[in-house]
Amino acid sequence: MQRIGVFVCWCGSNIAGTVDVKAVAEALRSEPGVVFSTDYQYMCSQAGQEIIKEAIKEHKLTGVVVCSCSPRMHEATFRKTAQAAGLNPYMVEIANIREQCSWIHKDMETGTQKAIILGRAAVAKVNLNAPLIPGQTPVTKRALVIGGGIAGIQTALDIAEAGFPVDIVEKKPTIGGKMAQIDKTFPTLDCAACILTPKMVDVAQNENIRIFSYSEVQEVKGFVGNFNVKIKKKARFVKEDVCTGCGICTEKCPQKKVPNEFNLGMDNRRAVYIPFAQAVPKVATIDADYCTMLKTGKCGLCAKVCTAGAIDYTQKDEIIEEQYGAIVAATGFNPISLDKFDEYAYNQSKDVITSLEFERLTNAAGPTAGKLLRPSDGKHPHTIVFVQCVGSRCAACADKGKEYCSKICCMYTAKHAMLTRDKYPDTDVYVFYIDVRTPGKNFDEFYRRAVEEYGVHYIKGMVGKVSPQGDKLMVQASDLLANKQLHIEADLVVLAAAIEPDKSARSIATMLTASMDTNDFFTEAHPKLRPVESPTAGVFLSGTCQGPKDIPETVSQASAAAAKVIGLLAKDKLTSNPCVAHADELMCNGCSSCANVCPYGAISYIDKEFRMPNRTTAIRRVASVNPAVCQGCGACTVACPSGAMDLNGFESAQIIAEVDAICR
Amino acid sequence: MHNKNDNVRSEIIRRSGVNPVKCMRCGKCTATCPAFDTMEYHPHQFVYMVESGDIEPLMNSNSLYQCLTCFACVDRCPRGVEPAKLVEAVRLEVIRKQGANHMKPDSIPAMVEEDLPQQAIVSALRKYHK
Amino acid sequence: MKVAYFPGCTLKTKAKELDRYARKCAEILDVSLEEVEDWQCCGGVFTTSRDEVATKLSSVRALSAAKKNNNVLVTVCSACHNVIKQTNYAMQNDAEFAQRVNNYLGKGEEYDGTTEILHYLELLRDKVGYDNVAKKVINSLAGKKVAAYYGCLLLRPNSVMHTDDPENPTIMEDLIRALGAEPVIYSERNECCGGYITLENPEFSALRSHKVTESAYNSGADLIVTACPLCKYNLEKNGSPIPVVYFTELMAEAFGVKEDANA
Amino acid sequence: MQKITRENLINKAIELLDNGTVSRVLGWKIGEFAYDVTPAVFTTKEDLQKDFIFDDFCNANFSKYLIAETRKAEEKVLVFLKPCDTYSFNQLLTEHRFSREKVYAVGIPCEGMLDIGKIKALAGEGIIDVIPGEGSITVKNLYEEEKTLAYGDVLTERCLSCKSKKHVVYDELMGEEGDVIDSNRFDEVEKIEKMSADERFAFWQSQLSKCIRCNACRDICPACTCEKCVFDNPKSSVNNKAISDSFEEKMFHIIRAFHVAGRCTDCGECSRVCPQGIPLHLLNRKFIKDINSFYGDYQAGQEEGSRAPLINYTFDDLEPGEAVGRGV
Amino acid sequence: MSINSEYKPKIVAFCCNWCSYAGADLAGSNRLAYPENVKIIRVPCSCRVNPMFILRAFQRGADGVILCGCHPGDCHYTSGNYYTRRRMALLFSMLEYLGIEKERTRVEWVSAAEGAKFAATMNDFTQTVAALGENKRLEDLRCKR
Repeated sequence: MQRIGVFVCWCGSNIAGTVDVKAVAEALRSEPGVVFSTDYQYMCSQAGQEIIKEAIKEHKLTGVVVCSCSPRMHEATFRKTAQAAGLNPYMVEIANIREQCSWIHKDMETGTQKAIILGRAAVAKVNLNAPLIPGQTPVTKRALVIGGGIAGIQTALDIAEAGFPVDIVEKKPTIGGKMAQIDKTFPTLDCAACILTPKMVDVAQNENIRIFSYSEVQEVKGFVGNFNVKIKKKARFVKEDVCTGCGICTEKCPQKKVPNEFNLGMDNRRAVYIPFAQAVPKVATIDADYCTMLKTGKCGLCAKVCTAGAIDYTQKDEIIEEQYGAIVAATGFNPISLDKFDEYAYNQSKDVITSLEFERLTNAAGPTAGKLLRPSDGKHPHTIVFVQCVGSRCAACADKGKEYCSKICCMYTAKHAMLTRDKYPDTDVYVFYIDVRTPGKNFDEFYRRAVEEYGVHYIKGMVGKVSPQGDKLMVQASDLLANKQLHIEADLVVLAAAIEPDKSARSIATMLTASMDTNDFFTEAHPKLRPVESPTAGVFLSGTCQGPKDIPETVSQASAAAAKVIGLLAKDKLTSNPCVAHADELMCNGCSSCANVCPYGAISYIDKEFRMPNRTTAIRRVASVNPAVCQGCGACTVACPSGAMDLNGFESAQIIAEVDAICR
Repeated sequence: MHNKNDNVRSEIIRRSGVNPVKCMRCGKCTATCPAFDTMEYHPHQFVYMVESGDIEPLMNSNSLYQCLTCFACVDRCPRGVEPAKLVEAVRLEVIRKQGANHMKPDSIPAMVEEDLPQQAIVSALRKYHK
Repeated sequence: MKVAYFPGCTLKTKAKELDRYARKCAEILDVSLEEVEDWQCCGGVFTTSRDEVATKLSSVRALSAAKKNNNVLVTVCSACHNVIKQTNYAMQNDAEFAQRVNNYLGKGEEYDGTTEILHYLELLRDKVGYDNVAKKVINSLAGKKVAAYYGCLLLRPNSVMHTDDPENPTIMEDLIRALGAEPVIYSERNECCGGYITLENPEFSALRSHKVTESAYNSGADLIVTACPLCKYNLEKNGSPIPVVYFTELMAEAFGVKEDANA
Repeated sequence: MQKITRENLINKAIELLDNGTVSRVLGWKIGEFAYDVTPAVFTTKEDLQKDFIFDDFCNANFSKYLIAETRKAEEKVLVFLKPCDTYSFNQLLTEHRFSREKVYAVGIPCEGMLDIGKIKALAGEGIIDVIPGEGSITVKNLYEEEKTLAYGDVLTERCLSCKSKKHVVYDELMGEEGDVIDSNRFDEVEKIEKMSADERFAFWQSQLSKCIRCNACRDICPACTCEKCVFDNPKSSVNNKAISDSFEEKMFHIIRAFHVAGRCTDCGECSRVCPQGIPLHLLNRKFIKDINSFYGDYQAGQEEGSRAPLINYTFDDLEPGEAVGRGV
Repeated sequence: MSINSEYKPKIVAFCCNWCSYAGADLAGSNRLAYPENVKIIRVPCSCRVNPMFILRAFQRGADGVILCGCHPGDCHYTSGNYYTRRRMALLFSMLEYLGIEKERTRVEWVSAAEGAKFAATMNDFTQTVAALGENKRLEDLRCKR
């Protein structure tokens, strides 16, 4: 039986004005378990807290009920008070007799009666309270960043700068991501490589950062502060620590017909390659799908020319196991496939290209050395049509486009149009748009400059069909403001393809037990207040894996994620909220209902041996809640058919006791 | 303006099964329409004018009989609005009235050529005549 | 394989070749086309409005009749196919419409929407297989450059028809390839020929048809194939620079069953 | 179609015992009367030949028995499953209630089982034998009388509204595979839905007040496999075996139906075993019907590993307020 | 506004800690009155509410039970209220099937900013339940005083 003390607060006249506090204290004195009951003007004041402390000691109280303002206001205060007097803080319950009683009722009789019932419910609950002790877990002071694009790079640099070791896992042979493929950045028109590559070098030189390039995360176990991750380092058949990146092998390799993915297949590379000149790590990689030596055992030319002796045809995939305290997803994006949009003839003409391909065509390191030439015949295009929202804002059918706005297309198209007119003033440039969306610093000014200073023709309307005819592309479109149908003879059509999360994101989210939305973007713990955290503790989000965003936004989110990671790694131990779920193993069926509803992946299953009748034993599957991961929502407690799952601080029996007390 | 013709409007929406509010006004229907040049009101205008209840002009327009029912606007609309169905629903609103048939059976023989498949006659009659 | 077959009015009069060769080729491919008894005109064009019921009854009756033949109904005219398939879709997805239709039908005649409706091309691709079509070729059409003309009705609306990718279809090109000829891809192959507008506004349909034939011709085709009598009429009447034939004729030629002079 | 007989099953069981595939056989055993069949575990050929039975009264759904039986030994156990039993089998696998490797499941076709209650009502007491025939049965009683009853009149209620003759899981199938049936099983639920609130209350009051809380429905239910039932658990605050005037039994049956909602395979065992003849399956079917209409068709047990509707959601599910007052 | 008739229904309101309980606090801070018959029980999330609690309340003589949580999409725990929505839809439908007045149960989404909505909801719910009269169909007679 508990020994409960009841403390009724006047809150000046806030409560005492419509509640007879003395009568409440008196009435609650006769409730089961109550051994002491009093009232005071301001319980939250120093003097009020002293009354509680003294009563705890003097009456050997095991539980405390404070009838006062909302627990959202002073629950923490009174718990600290109790703790100071040697009582477990979770033995304190608040009856909210201000916000939910005195402030809404005018009549003393009514207010007093309700306050007594609310107090009674709190007493009934405390009778069933048990001391709770917050769990503590150590923190591994190392972070993992999945994805080595600008988001991953920025996050890793910021974490490393704070003094914590970071590993970047990148599935491609080099870090850099999409930004490395981009020519210039809006709205300042800096060269992307000029601002990105120094950062890539910083990453390479930072002692706190390790890069696992050409690698993939294979398995994630554990929880916040204690993740155990398996990373598969794919065989690149080149010893990373020996290769000097001189590139001689990539010049001598006789297999010249490999589509160059860095240039989106618009030119070819060799079977042994370094994706681009500023690659980090600057190490060659042999493409096993094309290498003659690996396929037939005949050739070996690269090994012969490599003076460093870095080529190793026998290399195998390697599994690295490492512990991390925090994981950042920075898995990035890709343009969608345009197979379902062939009214724009992307599959029918080489001169219909995506915006990312356009970036490569205008990049000095691209397939045309920066000259804007048509992929079909290498001629300079004189009329270029840009089409916006190809697959974005598309809600017609699920397997076609994306319902969301891809956010970046309006601005990069303005950039493309402007740069084209700047470099080739003899070119006519048309942009078909539904809306031009330019929220961002200096963004609208930039777009207006494209129109006003560079003479780009912006037409409100959409392209309906692109018909390749001879070496021309007949573009049929609407001009809604003029109420006309236009027919433009174009040389090049550039499609602003919607962007979507990288395909690897879903499997990574599954490994991390991080949730995703229907579009496969990672969901944040709170869309406004916790935008860089996943609901899964210890997992953070950086860049476009969370939603479409441009470079400045990506970088700021990347730094924000880093700040969160640093905050976590700076702790020696994690103290967790003790109001978490727990399973009674004797009652648990092991049915997985609880794990299925858990938004945090806090529940796992273990096989446990139980004693059965007649001195036999049986192994049963039972649920086990990781208190460091559980956030205490209670979804599992209702999903559990046997009632094995319960929630500390909000036990079923406690809630039923409150119900009974109220209905009495 | 939005209350005018409210009955006709809701009848057209019900009959066509089209929800014009889904339109984001990109104009792709009009961009893709092969009958653009013969139409006074274009597919996007049909959608917008039905949505805003401005249906009289559509009912009085010859555009109703120029739609080829080729469904290009239906297939290419990014929002699944299906403008062709609206054109049809407005047309029915007109030709279902007594004596309002756009094409009369007795006028057909003059139009028919020797090789014309009867498919064309039946289709036209279905479209223009009730 | 036994399937129900709906030829349609035009195939009995102006488009006899489409029908005749469809039957001949089916025989060679071991498909038995069982003509639906007492079929009536499909209506020529599908009225999209949900409250148009009476005009769709003949299609429903044809669908219902297919129950006797593996629940598969095959059409060869694009227009019939479009009308019947859209009607079937409405029967499956619009309960109110289906109920109204069934109220019209007699007791015991109710149709539940379970018939599979296939165009002859789909029958070849999905049931017979183009490999098997290729095996029956006697006169290879090698060297012939053939432009497939889809028009609208075979492909759209795609959410109902699901014949192929509506913007980049291959179902006819693959057949052309199977017959040994070389398909020509041209941009107007899925654009409208003008259709029934030809009755009221022949100038306009001439404009549309020109666009199509010109596009095919400029892409180097010697021949256009189609599955629709009205498309064929429009293209031919408006002076196609190259011949326009039904795809079944092309097949018959490759199978060696084409009668001379008639085509 | 080859009819499955007692001999077929015994031979199959002996074959599997002999070749070491299984060490035990879960089957039906003859009871005091012909119609009084009970589940039993057989371990020898002799026992099988002596006691194993297979007839029109082999109602019991064995799926639930596997939880306890598979824990007893490492070797496999043989189980015979009717189509409806296979759904329960799958559902229990989904919930990890026993190990698939420890069971050898043989699917057997089912043309419907008989309800001895109905037979007694038509043929009177004192039955000593029930002989199956073509489309009818012949009942013999103590007084050496014989009565012929039509099959359709004596089938159990659950068989009359059978949802499937298809086995959704098995290692081996005897006889021919059937199909999922377009059943009329929701008709009765609809009938109740169409009553006025007062009529519904009166209906259920009259039915549920018959409840004697014997727990037979719970004990037979293949979804009620909790290690410890909340109604037996003092910590749950709802444990209570006594019944009271108006609500206690409702609480029990509502909670029970809710606990199995989305997991109930509609096998109908609850109503079959109820000694008071309460149509308990109409509570479960109401949930199934609601789930189908609110969240799309879902059949528990159809597919192993499927996610039950109550542990799933979509962003645009209907609101609780929209779930009530629907055309009632 | 308060109910001045003699009969005062007992109302139990389960409120999630993050939205609805805060909404109730806001109603209090703004002095927006609602009947004293409403007693609030704080739960971390609406998904903590077991149908058993609701039945228990009725059994012990509550005349109406209302469950308040964050708006769908705003759940502090991201998905808790989606489960609530399904559970309660099925439970309420079942209660109706058993002939219990559907007006006695309600789910309402109330955000932390919707103090006025909270008060209005409670006023409306109390009036609705009061109009139904005492909860006879669900009450356990033994528990009556």
